Amino acid sequence: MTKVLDIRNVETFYGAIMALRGVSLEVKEGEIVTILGANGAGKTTLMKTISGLMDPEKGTVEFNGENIVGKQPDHIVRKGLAHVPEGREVFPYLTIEENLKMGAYCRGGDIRDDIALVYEYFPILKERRNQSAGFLSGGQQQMLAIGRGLMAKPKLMLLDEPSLGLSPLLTQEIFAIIKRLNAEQKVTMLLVEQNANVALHTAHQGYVLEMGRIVMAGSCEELRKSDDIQEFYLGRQEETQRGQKRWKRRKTWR
Amino acid sequence: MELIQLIIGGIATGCIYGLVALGFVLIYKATEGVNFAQGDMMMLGAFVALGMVNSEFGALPFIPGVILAAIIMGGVGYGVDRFVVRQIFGQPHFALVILTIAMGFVFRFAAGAIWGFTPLVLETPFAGNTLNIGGIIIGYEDLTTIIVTALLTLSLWAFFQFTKLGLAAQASSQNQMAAYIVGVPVHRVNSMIWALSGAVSTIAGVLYASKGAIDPNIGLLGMKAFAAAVIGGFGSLPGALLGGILIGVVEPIAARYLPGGISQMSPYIIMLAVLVTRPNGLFAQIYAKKV
Amino acid sequence: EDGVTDTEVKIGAVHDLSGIFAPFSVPAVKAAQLYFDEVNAKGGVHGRKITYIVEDHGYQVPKAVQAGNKLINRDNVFAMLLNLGTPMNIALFKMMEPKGIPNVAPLTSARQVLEPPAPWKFMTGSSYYDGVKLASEYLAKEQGKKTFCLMYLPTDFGKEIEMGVKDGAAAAGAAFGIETQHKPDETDFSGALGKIKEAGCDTVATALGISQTINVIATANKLGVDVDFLLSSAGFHTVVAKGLAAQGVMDGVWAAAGWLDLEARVSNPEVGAWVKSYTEATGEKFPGTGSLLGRSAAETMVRALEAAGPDLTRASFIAALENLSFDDVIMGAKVAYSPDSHVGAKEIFISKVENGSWVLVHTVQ
Amino acid sequence: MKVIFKTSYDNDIDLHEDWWDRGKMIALVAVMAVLPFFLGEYYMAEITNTLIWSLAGMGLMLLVGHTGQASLGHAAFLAIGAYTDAALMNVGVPWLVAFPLAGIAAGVFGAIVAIPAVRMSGIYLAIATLALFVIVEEAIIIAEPITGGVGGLFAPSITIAGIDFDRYASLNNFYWLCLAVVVLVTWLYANLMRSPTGRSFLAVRDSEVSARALGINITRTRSLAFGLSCAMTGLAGALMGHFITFFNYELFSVFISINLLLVVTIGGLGFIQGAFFGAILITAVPQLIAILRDGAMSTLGLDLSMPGLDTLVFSVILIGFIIYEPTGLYGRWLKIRFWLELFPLARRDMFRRQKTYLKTERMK
Amino acid sequence: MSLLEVKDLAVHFGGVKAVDGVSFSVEEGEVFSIIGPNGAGKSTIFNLISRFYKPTRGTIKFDGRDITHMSAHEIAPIGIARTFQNIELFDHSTVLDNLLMGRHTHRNTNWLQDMWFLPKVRREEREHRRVVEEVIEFLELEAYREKLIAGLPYGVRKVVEIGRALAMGPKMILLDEPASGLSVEESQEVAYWVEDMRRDMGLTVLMVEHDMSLVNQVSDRVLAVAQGQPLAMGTPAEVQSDPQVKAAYLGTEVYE
Ligand SMILES: Nc1ncnc2c1ncn2[C@@H]1O[C@H](COP(=O)(O)OP(=O)(O)OP(=O)(O)O)[C@@H](O)[C@H]1O
Ligand SMILES: Nc1ncnc2c1ncn2[C@@H]1O[C@H](COP(=O)(O)OP(=O)(O)OP(=O)(O)O)[C@@H](O)[C@H]1O
Ligand SMILES: CC(C)C[C@H](N)C(=O)O
Ligand SMILES: [Mg+2]
Ligand SMILES: [Mg+2]
Repeated sequence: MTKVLDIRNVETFYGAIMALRGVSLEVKEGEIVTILGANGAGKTTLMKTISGLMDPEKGTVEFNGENIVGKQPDHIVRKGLAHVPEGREVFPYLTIEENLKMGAYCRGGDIRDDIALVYEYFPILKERRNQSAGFLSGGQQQMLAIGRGLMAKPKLMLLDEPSLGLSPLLTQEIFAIIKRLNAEQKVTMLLVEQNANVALHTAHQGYVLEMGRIVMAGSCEELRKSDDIQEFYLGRQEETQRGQKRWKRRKTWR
Repeated sequence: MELIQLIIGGIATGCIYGLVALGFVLIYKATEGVNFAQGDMMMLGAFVALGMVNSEFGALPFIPGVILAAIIMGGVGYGVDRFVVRQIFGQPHFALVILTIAMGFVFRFAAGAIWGFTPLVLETPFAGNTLNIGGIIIGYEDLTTIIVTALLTLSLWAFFQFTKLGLAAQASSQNQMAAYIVGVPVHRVNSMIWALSGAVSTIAGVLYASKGAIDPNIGLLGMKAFAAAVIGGFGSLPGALLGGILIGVVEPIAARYLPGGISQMSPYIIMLAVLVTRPNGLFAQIYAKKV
Repeated sequence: EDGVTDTEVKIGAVHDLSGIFAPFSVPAVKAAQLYFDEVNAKGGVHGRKITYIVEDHGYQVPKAVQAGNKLINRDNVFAMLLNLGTPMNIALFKMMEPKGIPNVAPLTSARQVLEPPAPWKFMTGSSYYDGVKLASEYLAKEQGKKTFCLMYLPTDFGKEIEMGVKDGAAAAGAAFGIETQHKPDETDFSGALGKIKEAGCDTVATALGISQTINVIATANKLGVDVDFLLSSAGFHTVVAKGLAAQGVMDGVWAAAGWLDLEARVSNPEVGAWVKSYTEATGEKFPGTGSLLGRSAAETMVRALEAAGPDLTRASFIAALENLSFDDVIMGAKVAYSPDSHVGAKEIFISKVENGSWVLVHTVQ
Repeated sequence: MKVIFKTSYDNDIDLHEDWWDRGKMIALVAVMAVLPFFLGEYYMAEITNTLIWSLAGMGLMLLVGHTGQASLGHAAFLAIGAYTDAALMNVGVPWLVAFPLAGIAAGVFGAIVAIPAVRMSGIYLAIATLALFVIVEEAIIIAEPITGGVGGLFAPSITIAGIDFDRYASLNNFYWLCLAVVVLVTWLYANLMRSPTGRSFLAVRDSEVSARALGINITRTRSLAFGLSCAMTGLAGALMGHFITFFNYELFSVFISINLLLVVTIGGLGFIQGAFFGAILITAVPQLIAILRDGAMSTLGLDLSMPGLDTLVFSVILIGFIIYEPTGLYGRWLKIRFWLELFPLARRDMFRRQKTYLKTERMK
Repeated sequence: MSLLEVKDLAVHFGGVKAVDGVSFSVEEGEVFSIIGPNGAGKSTIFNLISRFYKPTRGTIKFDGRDITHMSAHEIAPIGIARTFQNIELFDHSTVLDNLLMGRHTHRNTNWLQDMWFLPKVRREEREHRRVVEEVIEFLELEAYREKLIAGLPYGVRKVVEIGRALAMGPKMILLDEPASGLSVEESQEVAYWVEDMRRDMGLTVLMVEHDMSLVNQVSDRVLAVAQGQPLAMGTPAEVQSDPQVKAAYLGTEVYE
């Protein structure tokens, strides 16, 4: 399998704050790779660095063999990458349909079928197709953001917390869609998810990002078995009564 | 009768305000920034056109001269965005206000240095010709102004409504990050809109020049055009035109029928009245945030 | 004395080089500077080169005060020449008064710059007031005009002209109709013209910007408002005649000024040479009001410095200026100061537009 | 790098974190106070002017920088201050009474105007205040008996307890007077910003939705900010009147409003200090350019007397500043200070700007 | 008498019936959760209670008072605090200042007193600060006290929002998806906090949440809504076993 994405030693700053401290990871074609990590670990920063929304200070990001560091995001997107960002980021004054059309901005040709497909996934969007996206509920906007990402028909999809604010039912559906796209259309996925349980069941490979560094990597099966993962990401409870003593076990990799 | 005459003249003047206002709105629609040098771009456009057309300068025929001027000003607009405005991409909008105020000074200096400060008269084919329709006298330049403005507003409106680029421009203004990640080359789209705005201000400048003489200070008109855009609800193309016409019509009517001091203030009073009743202008797309 | 050495004399000025009155200031400064350059090239005045320090205030009073502060307290200029703007001039007076810095040929319209009279206050030309007053008298008496109206900007310049027309009309027994106020950024005058038509005026004095003046007259012509226009020296500009011709207005426009239109006089070798050197140096098409005033003021300054002798002090300079009298060829007018009169040129020329040119019709002393 | 051990909440509540900071501020004021003993008339006049502009700048800063309301009409409030002060003094009211009244008059007028204006925001408010400015300008011309109309009026000179504070006759006294006013107003302003009132201003600026959820009455808060801002500007106007001594309506042009806007933005929106930085920039840099130009001419023989070149250079400098530091001089100053504090540890690229993106501000 | 009584509440936006006849009441000291599919109208119910939206019909009573027609800024003083689903913080202020802004309803000084910073102002400031520090300690925000919101990760911001609402010292707190975007570990903490709010602070909690384990853990009663209409109400277990709720909202958990 060829590497779609090959990240080497990336360091990204917010002014003086170092958010990524030398991250390396790779995504092979046809894989679903997930990145786990606590709050503020730098997952969003990593995604933005890949899609060119932020410039790393050091390191290389190779997408299909081309080093894309320093390229404008639109250039990278045109190469076949779609980024579904954290916090939805829809176009509030455009209608839902226009938002979806914007998703296919880089792609010529007939997009009607694809819009129909998105509507099939998320029927509520069809109902509201001519309404401004700004009025949608949080979860509906999330559906729209994902739908917009799908419209690009990308080779590689970056999904930053796709289940944020979605109902349990929809979360299941989203992950089913992700799996289906991966299986049927060979879309490679890089997935950041707080719902580690689902993520680790959906993805093939996983990385754990903490404080801007990769602290653990492996296949999802391996990761699921790790104690640390179980404790901190899967919410395995020591047998305590509800509301009783809450002590924390220290993470072993620090 | 006289009233109709006044209204028609007012509409023509208002169309010029409207045209300059269109320049404001274009840039606002694509970036949500306000270009305080819009009036000065109109001034520069008028001078460039004069440089093309007038016998002592370029001596080109009128229409090709104006088209060439519009193209040159498009280039100026593009350059301004490419080399200056882009440097502050993503920064708060206030930065652009200051940047463009300063740029206005630069434009005025440039015009003064190239064409001098003595007023100059653009040689137009319509100067002095009038049309008499049942006692109502319409200058050719007024007629041209009205027609050109209507066509321009319509086509710009269609551009934003129906073209992919127009949609992309609006998207960029609403969320630059999202626009980038769907593949809109936001930088380039912005530059293109600035270029368009430069061309539109040239047309406005030419039509303005056809009514009198021009000097580097005519950019002052930008303030009124700004008011026009605001009345219409910044960001609405038809609104800008309507706002311009409203001011344009109120002015002469007030000057005709109201005592001195008041007629001076009338456009501003009307504007305040509009804003007090509709704080976001007539057609603004502003909603309360959904939380 | 301040600003004077054996090799140099410093003259200061505050100007609007970037604001709404730049069309006056810039040509004036250029013309004055050119003249000084010429004089300096010939060795200066009594061996002193003239340094003309010009500060920009952009027609903002606070900046003018700063500029004056620099010129007076830092550069220690000997005199001020061509300060532009009434409020700017007056705001600087208090700073100039203790040192008695001569204020020569201020570029303003208001007679306020001579008030209260002081030895160091001078003014070039007859004021707008005198010009317009005499011209309205002439129009009433000789051209049979009966009712005067006025379109003006509410500035000191406008007020000056307002007084001029009213007094002139009254003196000649003509009536004064109505006046309409305007703004510098106004572009549609059809309403005001309607009012004027209704008032039955046959002559309209204007105190507006140059573009506005052209616009008003052209609009009147277009709408068939049959009136004559009387412009002050601020509107007495070759471009006005040309611009009006382009709009099809060939007559019915009068102007009162302290000088003659250049166009007709370029045949005069001295005038021709100046026009040529000015247009070459500046790239402008033709010298305008500002350049004329600048050139004339510079000449006045140089002549006064010369007359003051090698031992230059403010007292000797003022004495020399008070006795200065010469024919200003470029203006086509006589300039004469005296201890009683700190106003230089007193002649008024009344000209008329004829087919795109100004033609002199009358001279009043 | 300085480490502060905070031992009580007062460390945060006080204006200065510790005595070192407080000492620096006291030293600054002390140096300002003794300046007249060292500097000549030219510099004293310039510094006085800068102080007055800082005061006016603070007025606009409260509005634009701290409550997020734009104004293109603040020259109107300068005018109201200047005319009220001069008119009251002309009928014999002593300066000590006339001056605060000038501030109050401008403030009350501002607060009244604010009632309809608070529903507007951004450019809409900017243009509405511009309209207001035009109306005030017209009113000045019409109210000739009070304002001298087009002709203008002279500001009477100030005497307090027999001591002369005239701008020309005793410039140093006038300077000290301005300094005292500016120090007092700055202190009051700083107090306001560390109190609940100041926080409610910031709340309204940053998120109206949250502000309402926190129980902040947006209309009241904005009107209050408007009124206070106008009052400060009015005080500055009164001083400006005395400084310039003669004025008519043309002093208060829209360009003055624009200059004030430059002061607050270039200085640094949202920082009181920004008003001072901005005022220094707007008053000193043009002078500096002029002086350098003269210097270049006399020493290098360069002729830079092209009309308008000074203003061009100033504009280009403005453009440079904005590009270099879009968030204002004070922001840059903070960075420089931080860098110095860290000194050997600081990285050069520490303040490299990361790409930033804007979102629509049409949703409030 | 219940603390909050909502009767037949409805709001329509054009053709969209966002909320359409919802009634429920919340007892003092109760944790009451609202669940439902996306777009069911949960946030809208919150917006109606905090008076951001005007109801088309229905009444809202809080503490015996009819608040249906109050202004939005009058809601906080009577003791209702809320958080926002999409995070609405003051981005250019520090965490500390954000929390202090939460104290607005407890200020007793006016701007004139503030301007001169009278001793009373200082006393009050100390008191506000003390309360805020308690909140900081409770939510373990010490590390972020002086940080600007703009530079904080999503998860921390969510917590600051809760903190700001707590700083208001309310009787009832409305939490709109407090745990969305939080990791399992962090949502567990939210669960503890909610319990403490109820137990130690005596607060009434009204919560919207999609994380069912959190809902189960803390709620006394749950209301399920769909398309603006109530679907089921009862204990967490009851509601979750409701077939309609299952079909519209829960689906089938497939993992573990
Ligand atoms: N605009 C910013 N300015 C300064 N620092 C920032 C900024 N945005 C993020 N950071 C810092 O960068 C680090 C990484 O943030 P990032 O948003 O990538 O985290 P994350 O892993 O996505 O967290 P979450 O799960 O909460 O979304 C954080 O520690 C945060 O403090
Ligand atoms: N201001 C508004 N204008 C128009 N429609 C609105 C408005 N506010 C809400 N809606 C509509 O009302 C419905 C309910 O929205 P609401 O935000 O309450 O959903 P929700 O239950 O909170 O969903 P989620 O779980 O996704 O946050 C949505 O369909 C939304 O589009
Ligand atoms: C014609 C202009 C030079 C007159 C100007 N209005 C002034 O105040 O002096
Ligand atoms: Mg994140
Ligand atoms: Mg919601």
